[in-house]
Amino acid sequence: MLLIDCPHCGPRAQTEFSYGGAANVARPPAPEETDDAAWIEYLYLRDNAKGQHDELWQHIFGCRRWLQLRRDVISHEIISCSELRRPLAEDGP
Amino acid sequence: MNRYSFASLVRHGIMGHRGWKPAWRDPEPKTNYDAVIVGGGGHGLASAYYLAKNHGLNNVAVLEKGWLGGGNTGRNTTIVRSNYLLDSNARFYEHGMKLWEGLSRDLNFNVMFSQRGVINLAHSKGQLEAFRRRGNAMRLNGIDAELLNRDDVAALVPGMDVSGDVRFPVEGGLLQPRGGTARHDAVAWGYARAADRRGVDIIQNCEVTGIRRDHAGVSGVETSRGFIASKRIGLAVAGHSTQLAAMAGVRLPIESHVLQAMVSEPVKPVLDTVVTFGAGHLYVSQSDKGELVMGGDIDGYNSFAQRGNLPVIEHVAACLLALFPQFSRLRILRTWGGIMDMTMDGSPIIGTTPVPGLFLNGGWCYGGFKATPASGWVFAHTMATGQPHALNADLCLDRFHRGRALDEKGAGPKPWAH
Amino acid sequence: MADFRLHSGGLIDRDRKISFTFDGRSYQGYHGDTLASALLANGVRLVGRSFKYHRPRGIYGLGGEEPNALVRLRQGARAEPNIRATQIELYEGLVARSQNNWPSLRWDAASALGLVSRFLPAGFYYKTFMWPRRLWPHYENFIRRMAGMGRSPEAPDPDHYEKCHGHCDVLVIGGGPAGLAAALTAAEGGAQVWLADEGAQLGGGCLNDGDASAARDTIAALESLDNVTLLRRTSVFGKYDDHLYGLVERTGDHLASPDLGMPRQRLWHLRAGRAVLASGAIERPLVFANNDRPGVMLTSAALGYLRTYAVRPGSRAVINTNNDSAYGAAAILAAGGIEVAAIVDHRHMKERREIPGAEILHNHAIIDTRGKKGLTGVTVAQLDINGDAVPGSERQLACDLLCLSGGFTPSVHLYSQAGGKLAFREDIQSLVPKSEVPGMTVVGAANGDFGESEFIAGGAAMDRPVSLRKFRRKQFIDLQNDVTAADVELAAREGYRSVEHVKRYTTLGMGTDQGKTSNLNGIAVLSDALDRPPAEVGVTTYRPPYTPVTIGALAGRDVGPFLAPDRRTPMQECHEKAGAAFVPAGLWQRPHYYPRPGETMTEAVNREVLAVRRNVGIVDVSTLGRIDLHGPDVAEFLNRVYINGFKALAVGMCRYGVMLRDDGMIFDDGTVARMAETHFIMTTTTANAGPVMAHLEFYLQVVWPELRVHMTSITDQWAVAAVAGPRSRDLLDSLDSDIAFANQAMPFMAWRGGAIGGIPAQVFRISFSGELAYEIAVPADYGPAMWEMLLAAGQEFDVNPYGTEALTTLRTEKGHFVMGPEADGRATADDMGLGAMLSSRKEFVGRRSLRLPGLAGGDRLHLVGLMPVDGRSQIPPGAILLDKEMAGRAPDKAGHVTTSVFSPSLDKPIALAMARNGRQRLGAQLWAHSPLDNRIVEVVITDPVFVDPMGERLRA
Amino acid sequence: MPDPLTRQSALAARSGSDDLIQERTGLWIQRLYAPDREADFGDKIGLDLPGQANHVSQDKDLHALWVAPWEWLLVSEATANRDGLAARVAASGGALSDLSHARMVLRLAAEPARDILAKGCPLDLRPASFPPGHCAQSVLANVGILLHHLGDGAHMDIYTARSYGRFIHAWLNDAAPPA
Ligand SMILES: Cc1cc2nc3c(=O)[nH]c(=O)nc-3n(C[C@H](O)[C@H](O)[C@H](O)COP(=O)(O)OP(=O)(O)OC[C@H]3O[C@@H](n4cnc5c(N)ncnc54)[C@H](O)[C@@H]3O)c2cc1C
Ligand SMILES: NC(=O)c1ccc[n+]([C@@H]2O[C@H](COP(=O)([O-])OP(=O)(O)OC[C@H]3O[C@@H](n4cnc5c(N)ncnc54)[C@H](O)[C@@H]3O)[C@@H](O)[C@H]2O)c1
Ligand SMILES: Cc1cc2nc3c(=O)[nH]c(=O)nc-3n(C[C@H](O)[C@H](O)[C@H](O)COP(=O)(O)O)c2cc1C
Ligand SMILES: [Zn+2]
Repeated sequence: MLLIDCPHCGPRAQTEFSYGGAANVARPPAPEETDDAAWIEYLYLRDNAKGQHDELWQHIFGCRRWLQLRRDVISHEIISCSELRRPLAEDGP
Repeated sequence: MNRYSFASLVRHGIMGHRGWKPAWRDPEPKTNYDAVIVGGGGHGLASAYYLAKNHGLNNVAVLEKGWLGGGNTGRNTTIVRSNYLLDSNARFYEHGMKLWEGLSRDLNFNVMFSQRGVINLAHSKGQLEAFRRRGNAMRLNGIDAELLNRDDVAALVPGMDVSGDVRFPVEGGLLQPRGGTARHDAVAWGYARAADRRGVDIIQNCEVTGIRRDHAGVSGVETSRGFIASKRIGLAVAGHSTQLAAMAGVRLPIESHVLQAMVSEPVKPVLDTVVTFGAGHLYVSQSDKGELVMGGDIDGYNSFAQRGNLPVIEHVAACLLALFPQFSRLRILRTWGGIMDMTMDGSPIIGTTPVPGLFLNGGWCYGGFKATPASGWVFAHTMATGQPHALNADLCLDRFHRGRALDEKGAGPKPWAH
Repeated sequence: MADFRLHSGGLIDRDRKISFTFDGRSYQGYHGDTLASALLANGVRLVGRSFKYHRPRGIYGLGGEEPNALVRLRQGARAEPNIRATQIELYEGLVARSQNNWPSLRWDAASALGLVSRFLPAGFYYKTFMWPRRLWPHYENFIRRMAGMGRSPEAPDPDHYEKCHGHCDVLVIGGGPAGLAAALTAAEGGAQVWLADEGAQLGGGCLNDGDASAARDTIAALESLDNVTLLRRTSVFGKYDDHLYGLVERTGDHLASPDLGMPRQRLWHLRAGRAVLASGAIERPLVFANNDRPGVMLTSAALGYLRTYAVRPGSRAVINTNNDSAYGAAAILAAGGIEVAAIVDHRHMKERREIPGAEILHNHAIIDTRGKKGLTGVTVAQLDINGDAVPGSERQLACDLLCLSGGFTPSVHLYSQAGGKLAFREDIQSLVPKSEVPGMTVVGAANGDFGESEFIAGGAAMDRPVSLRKFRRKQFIDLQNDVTAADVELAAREGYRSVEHVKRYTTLGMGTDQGKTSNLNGIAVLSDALDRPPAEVGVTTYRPPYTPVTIGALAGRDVGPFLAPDRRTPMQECHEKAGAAFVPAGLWQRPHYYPRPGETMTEAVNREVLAVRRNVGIVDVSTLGRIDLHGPDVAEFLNRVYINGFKALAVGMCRYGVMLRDDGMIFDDGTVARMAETHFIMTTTTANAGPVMAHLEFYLQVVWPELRVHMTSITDQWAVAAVAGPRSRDLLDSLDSDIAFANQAMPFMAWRGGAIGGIPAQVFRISFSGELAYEIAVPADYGPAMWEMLLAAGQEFDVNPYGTEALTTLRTEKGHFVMGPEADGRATADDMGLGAMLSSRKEFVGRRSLRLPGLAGGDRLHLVGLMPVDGRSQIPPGAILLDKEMAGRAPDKAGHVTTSVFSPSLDKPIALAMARNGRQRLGAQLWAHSPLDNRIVEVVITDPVFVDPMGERLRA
Repeated sequence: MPDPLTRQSALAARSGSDDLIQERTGLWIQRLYAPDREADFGDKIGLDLPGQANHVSQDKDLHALWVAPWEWLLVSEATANRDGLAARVAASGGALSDLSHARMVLRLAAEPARDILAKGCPLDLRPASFPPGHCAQSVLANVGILLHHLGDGAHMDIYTARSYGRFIHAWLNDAAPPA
C-alpha cells in the first residue's frame, strides 16, 4: 500500500487518498475556441507513460488538497509529491 | 501433429507418452510476413488462427515478448458472458459466446468451457430495475437472460446468505444461464496449436521494440530478434497498447491499471455458478480444480506492475464473506495482478487506426477474456479486408472523435472508474 | 502400538498430557506437540491421500513446507480443510480427520486411479472429454468431484478476526539464529524492532540441528528490551508497496477455541522502516521412483521431530543425500536411538566418513521404495557415469524411515515479492538473492549463507537432487499435486518449455504449499529435459501469501454490520418508530413508505401520493448533499460549473441547476440558494454528494485556482424535511414562526431564515413533487423535534409522512428526471428536454463537447412520457421500446422505459422513458416489450409532464 | 415530543451507556478559512491559530485545530456569543462555516484509544509521531475522522460526520477490548 507524503499533512496511507489521473492533461483555457481534435485529445487521449508518471491525487480524508505526484508505475516508487503547481504545467512538475 | 482424442490418449499412454509432438513449433522468424500480430495472448493467437482459417492468410507471425499466454490471458478470473446493455457490445460478445460453445472441438483442444451460469446480484429495487432493462435488452439481442428473485437466487446458489439480516440483503439478480467459465491457459494453448497447424509462426521471446513506417503506412516491426517486414501489423498487447501504438505515433484513450485476482485453497465443489456481488466489488467462481477464483476492482492508479496492494484483496475477502460467511475459514493460496488497458469509456477498441496497415485490438478493461474468440474473429476480418466487420464497426478508435463513446457504465472519461 | 516417544528431551511438557482424535481414534500427546509429532509418536504414519492419484501419504516436513499431511481440523462450524498437521499445535480434545478419500483413509476407492494413471498424464483433460459435446457437463462434474482437496466449512465462522495497523523501524522476518542476532543488533541501536516467526517457538533451525543455547540467550535478551516486539505464530505473508508488510498472527489457533473476546487471528498492516529477511532455508528432497510413501521424510524434519518433540519418526532409517549435511544428521538420529542403516550418497568421494553402525554407500542412489501404506524398504543401486543405475548393482535395504537430504533452498519469497532478482549458485544448487532491494536486507540461510554450520561447510559441492534420468515408475516432484518427473518431461516434449508453461501444464508448485519443496527440483528436471542450465530455466513468480491466509483474517472486522458504514439522518429514529419500510440509498437507509396496519405497499404509496396532491405530506430529505460556498467568486464559479447562469441570482432566492461532466453528459442536478452576496448553499443528489464535492474541488484547485471560493460539506449540519402539498402553507402558518410563508412574502424559489417553533430554520420554497412545497432545514440536533412538530401540527391537515416510493411517483407524474434511471451518464441536458437551460452566453464545464457529432446528432434518446394505450396496463419496468412495424423482426430499439409507476393522481399507469427522437414523436404508438416477464404493452408517447404542466400548483 | 431546543445528538436516542467512550455534545464547531495565504489573519480576527500542520492551539475554552493550509476547525464548549468573531472573519475576507451539528465527537482515554483506533485507522499513533496537542485527519473503518490528541496527553477526541456517528460508535465499542 502506497505511503503518500502529503506536503500539507505528512506521510499518509494510500487509503486516505483518491486518484485523479494524469497530471499533464491541461484543460484548454478557451474550450469554445478549441477545435474538435484538440478537445478530444484533452478529453480522452493519454500518454500512459510506462516509467515515471505525473499524476494527481486528492487527499480526500485529509486536507482535501489535490496533489501532484511523480511515481514510477513499474516499481510504484513515489519519486515526489508536491503541492499542485498553479497553473498546471503541461510538462509536469 | 497429433490429433487429441480419448483414443490417442490411450494409444500414447500405452507407449509411455513418448510419441507426443509439440503442440506448436518453435520457428525462427522469417524476414517477411503477410501479417504480423504483436502479442501472443488469447487475442493475438485467435486473430492469427482466424486469419488463416477464415481468410486463407497463412504467412502470418505472432510475436510474443515472453511466453505465450503469459499476459492477461494467463491471469484472469475466466468469466465468460455476454450480458451487456449496449447493443454494440451485446452483439459483439454474443458472437463470442456462440464461438465459445463450439470452441473445444473447433480447436481440438478442450478449453473446458463450462456454462454454469453467471449471476449478477441486486441489492436494491433500483439495481433490480436496471437489471430488468439490461435483461430485456439482452433478450431482444437474442441473448439468454433471466430475472431472479431472492428465492431463485437461493435455489441456484445454495449456501449463499440471502437473509434480510445482512448489511446488503440480496433482492434478486440477473442470470445468464449460458455464461460461465473456461480454462484460461487452454484457450491460449488451443489457439496456438490450431494456428500453428495452419502454418502460423508463433515466435516467443521476441519483443517488438519499434514500428517502421513509410509513406504508404507501416512496413514492419523492429524486434529483439531483428527487423521483420510486414505491411499489415495488428497490435494485441493488452496492457501495453499505448506503448506499441506510440511506436507508430498514435495516442490512445487508454490507461494501464493493475487488476488483482486470487484463489483459495482447493476444496470439493461448493459453488456451481459464477456470482457477482452488487453492493461491493467481487466476482467469484470455483475452478474445476477446486479453488475459489475471485477478483474485484482495479487498484485504481496507473500501473505496469503485475502486482497490487492489500486494500482490494481485503475488500474482496469482505464481500465474499458477506455472501458466504462459511468461507471465512478457507484460506487464500495466491494473489496476483495483471496490467489492464482501461479505456476512457470502458469498452474495447478494435479496428483500424489513423496509420494505414496498423490495426489495434486493445482496451479490454476487465472483460477481454470472454471476448477472445469474437475479438480474434473480427480482428482477423479487419486485418484481412482493411475494414471493420459489422460487429466491430462501433468499437473502432474513431468513436471517440465522433462523440460516440460506448459508456456501458455511464462513468465518464475516467478509466479507473469503469 | 509402538511408542516412538523418547523418555526425555524435546520442548514438550510431559506433565501436560493431551488427548486428541484422528479419524475417530483417540491418541495421546503432550503440550508442545504438533498434530504431526503426536501422530508420529503414536506410530501413525498414513495421514492423507494425494490430490490426483489418491496415493497414501504421510508426514514429510516439519512446518509450512509440508505437502502431504493435510487434514480437516476441528468440527462443526469451526471445521477447516487442508490444514498442515505439521503446523497444528496440539490442544486438549483436538479432532482431526483425513481428507480426499472414500470410504476410508486406508481403503480409498479412488486409489484405483493409480491403475490407469498412465492414461492420465499432465494435461490429459485438454486432450479429451470433447465428444460428444453434450456429455461435457457430466465429465466436468466428475472431474470437479475428483479434484478439490478437503471440504469447505458449511456454517458461519463462530470466531472473529481483527486487523491492526502497526509501525516500526525494523521488521525482522524469521526467528532463527540469523533473525535473532539481527533483531538484537537493531534493538541495541535503539530502533523499534518487531520480530515475527511462523512457529510457536523462536530459534528456527538450530532447535533441530544445532546448539540452541545461544539462541535462547538472545531470545531472553530481546524479551528484556521494551523496544522489541516478538510475534510468535506470526507469518509475514506479503510485502507490499512502501514497506508495508502483511502479517497474520495466529492468536487463537493453538487453543480449542479462542479465549473470550480474543480474535482467532490478527492481520497486521505493518509499516516498517526497513526489514531484515531471515526466513531460513527449506530442505530439498531427492527424486526417485515411489519417493512418496509414508515414512519418507525430509532429514531436517526427522531431526526436528527428534529434537523438538522427542519423537522418533522411525526405527530404522536410511538417509539419502547429495551433500555433507546428512552425516551430522545421521549422528543426531543415531544419538536419538534411531538405527541408521545406511547413508546413500550420490557423490563419489575419496575421503570417507564413518558413522558407527551405518553403511556408507557412495556413488549410490535410491531407485525405488517398498511398502503399501508405509515404507518397509528401499532399493539402492550404484550409479554409472551418466547417473544411471549400473545393471545388477541393485540391493534391497529394509527401513521404515527414509530421510531425504538434497540440499537447502533459501526462502527468498519475500525478497522476490519485493522485486529482488535471483542468481543461481552452483555450489548449493539454489537461487539466492542477487543484490539488495531498497529497504530489505537478506541474512542467514535465506541468503544462501549457511554460516559456520558444520554440515555444509567444507563439503564437496552438491550434485543434482534428481537421481535418475529415466522416468519409468512414478518419481514425484510435487507430492501434493502428484506431478512426476515424467510429467515435466512430457510438458517439455510437447512444447511447454517456459518454466511458467510447465507449471501451468503440470500444476507443479500450484498446491497449498506452493512448491516449497518441489519448485527447485522441477527446475532441475526441466533443465535436464531442455538441456539448458538451471539459471536459464529460471523460476516461477513468487506471490503472496507466503503461507495461505484465512479469508476471515483478510476481511477482519469488515463483516456483518461493519462491512460498510451506514449513515443515519437525524430523523432516523422517528422513521423507525413510525414503522417505515426502508430502502437502501447508497450507504443510507431511507424510508421507502410508511405502511399503516393492514396496508399493502401499493396502498400505502398511493395514500402517501394522494396526501401530497390533496393535502400535505412530509419527507426526510436530509440525505441530499449540501455544500457551503463562501467567497467573492462563488457566483462566477457556479456559472462555470452549471449549464445555466448564477450571476444574477438575487440574495434570498434559489435556482435549479444542472452540472455536466466535461464530456457533455449530465453529472448532477440540484438547487443553489444565495444566502448572502458571497455566500451560497448548493444541494446535490444523495448519491453524488461526495463526487460533486470532489469534482468542484478539482476545478477550483486544479483548473481555476484564481477563483476565491471556500467550500465545506455541510450535509451533516442540517436536518431537512420537505413539506409538500396544497396545504403545506397552512401547516407552516399554524406553527409559531417569524417567517412569512405567503406567496408575496416568499414566492416560489425564494428562501427565508428565521425560527419555527423556536428552532432556527432556513426555509426554501422549492418543489420536487410539483406541489406547493417548502424545504425546512434546521440544525441537525433539532431534526427530531422539527419532524415531530410538523407531524403534530399537521394532524389537523391530515399530514402523511411519505417515503422514496411516493417521491418517485410524484416526480414521475411531474416528468422530473433523476440521476440513474434517466440521466444514466450517457444523457445530455438536451436529451432531458433542458436545451433551453443551456446558457449560450458563457462557458461551462461540458459545453464544448455538446458540439461533437454524436452529441449534437439527430438520433438521440429523449425523455418522454408513456401511457398505456388501453389506459390500464402497467407499463413493464425496464421494458424496451420497439416500433410497431418492427415487431417480429430483428428490432432496432426505439428506446427504453426508465421509470414506471401507477399514478394515483391520474388513476392510471404512466411511465418515463428515453425514446429515440422522442420529442418529435409525441403521440406515436410503440410496443413496450419486456421479454423477461413475457409482457408487451402498447404505449403512446406523451409529454413527460403528466400533472400540472403549467406549474400552477407549485406557484400557488 | 422532545423539547425543541434541546439538542438531540447523534447518539442521543441510543439506549445504554458506556464508560469507555463519552460523547461530547452541544459543541460549537466552525470551519474557518483564511483568505489566500494571509499570514496575519489570526491577529486580524483575534485568534491564536496554529500555523503548523496538524497542530492545535488553545485559547481559553477555544481550540483551533489545523485541518488544511489556511483552514482550521474551531471548537468550543461554551455557547458564548461569537457574533463578534463572525463579523471580524467576514471583514477580513475569511469565511466561517457552521458545523456545530455536523459532527459527532467522542472522547476516549488515550491508552485504549490508541489500540482501538489501530484496528481500523492507518495513522501512526505512536506518541512520537502523534504527540499531545496534535490533530490529524484520517480514515477509520472507511469513514473520515479527525483525531485530536488532547494537550494533557491522556485523552483523544474523535470527530466524525454526524450521519456516521452511530456506526463509528458501534464500531469503536465492538473493537474495544472486553471490560
Ligand atoms: C486479474 C484479471 C482478471 C480478469 N478477469 C476477466 C474475466 O473474468 N473475464 C474476462 O472476460 N476478462 C477478464 N480479464 C481481462 C482479460 O484477461 C484480458 O482482457 C484478455 O486476456 C486480454 O487478452 P489479450 O490477448 O489481449 O492480452 P494478453 O493475454 O495480455 O496478451 C498480450 C500479450 O502481448 C505481449 N506483449 C506486450 N508487449 C509486447 C511487445 N512489445 N512485443 C511482443 N509482445 C508483447 C504480452 O507479453 C502478452 O503476452 C481479467 C484480467 C485480469 C488481469
Ligand atoms: N543443515 C544445513 O546445512 C543447514 C542449511 C541451512 C540452514 N540450516 C539451519 O538454519 C540456520 C540458519 O539460520 P536462519 O536464521 O537463517 O534460518 P532458520 O531456518 O533457522 O530460521 C528461519 C525462521 O524463519 C521463519 N520464517 C520463514 N519465513 C517466514 C515468514 N514468511 N514469516 C514468519 N516466519 C518465517 C521460520 O519459521 C524459521 O523459524 C542454521 O543455524 C541451521 O540450523 C542448516
Ligand atoms: C483461473 C486461475 C486459477 C488459478 N489457480 C491456481 C492454483 O490453483 N494454484 C496456484 O498456485 N495458482 C493458481 N493460479 C495463479 C497462477 O499461479 C498465477 O499466479 C497467475 O496465472 C498469474 O501469473 P504469475 O503469478 O506467474 O504472474 C490460478 C490462476 C488463474 C487465472
Ligand atoms: Zn493532506
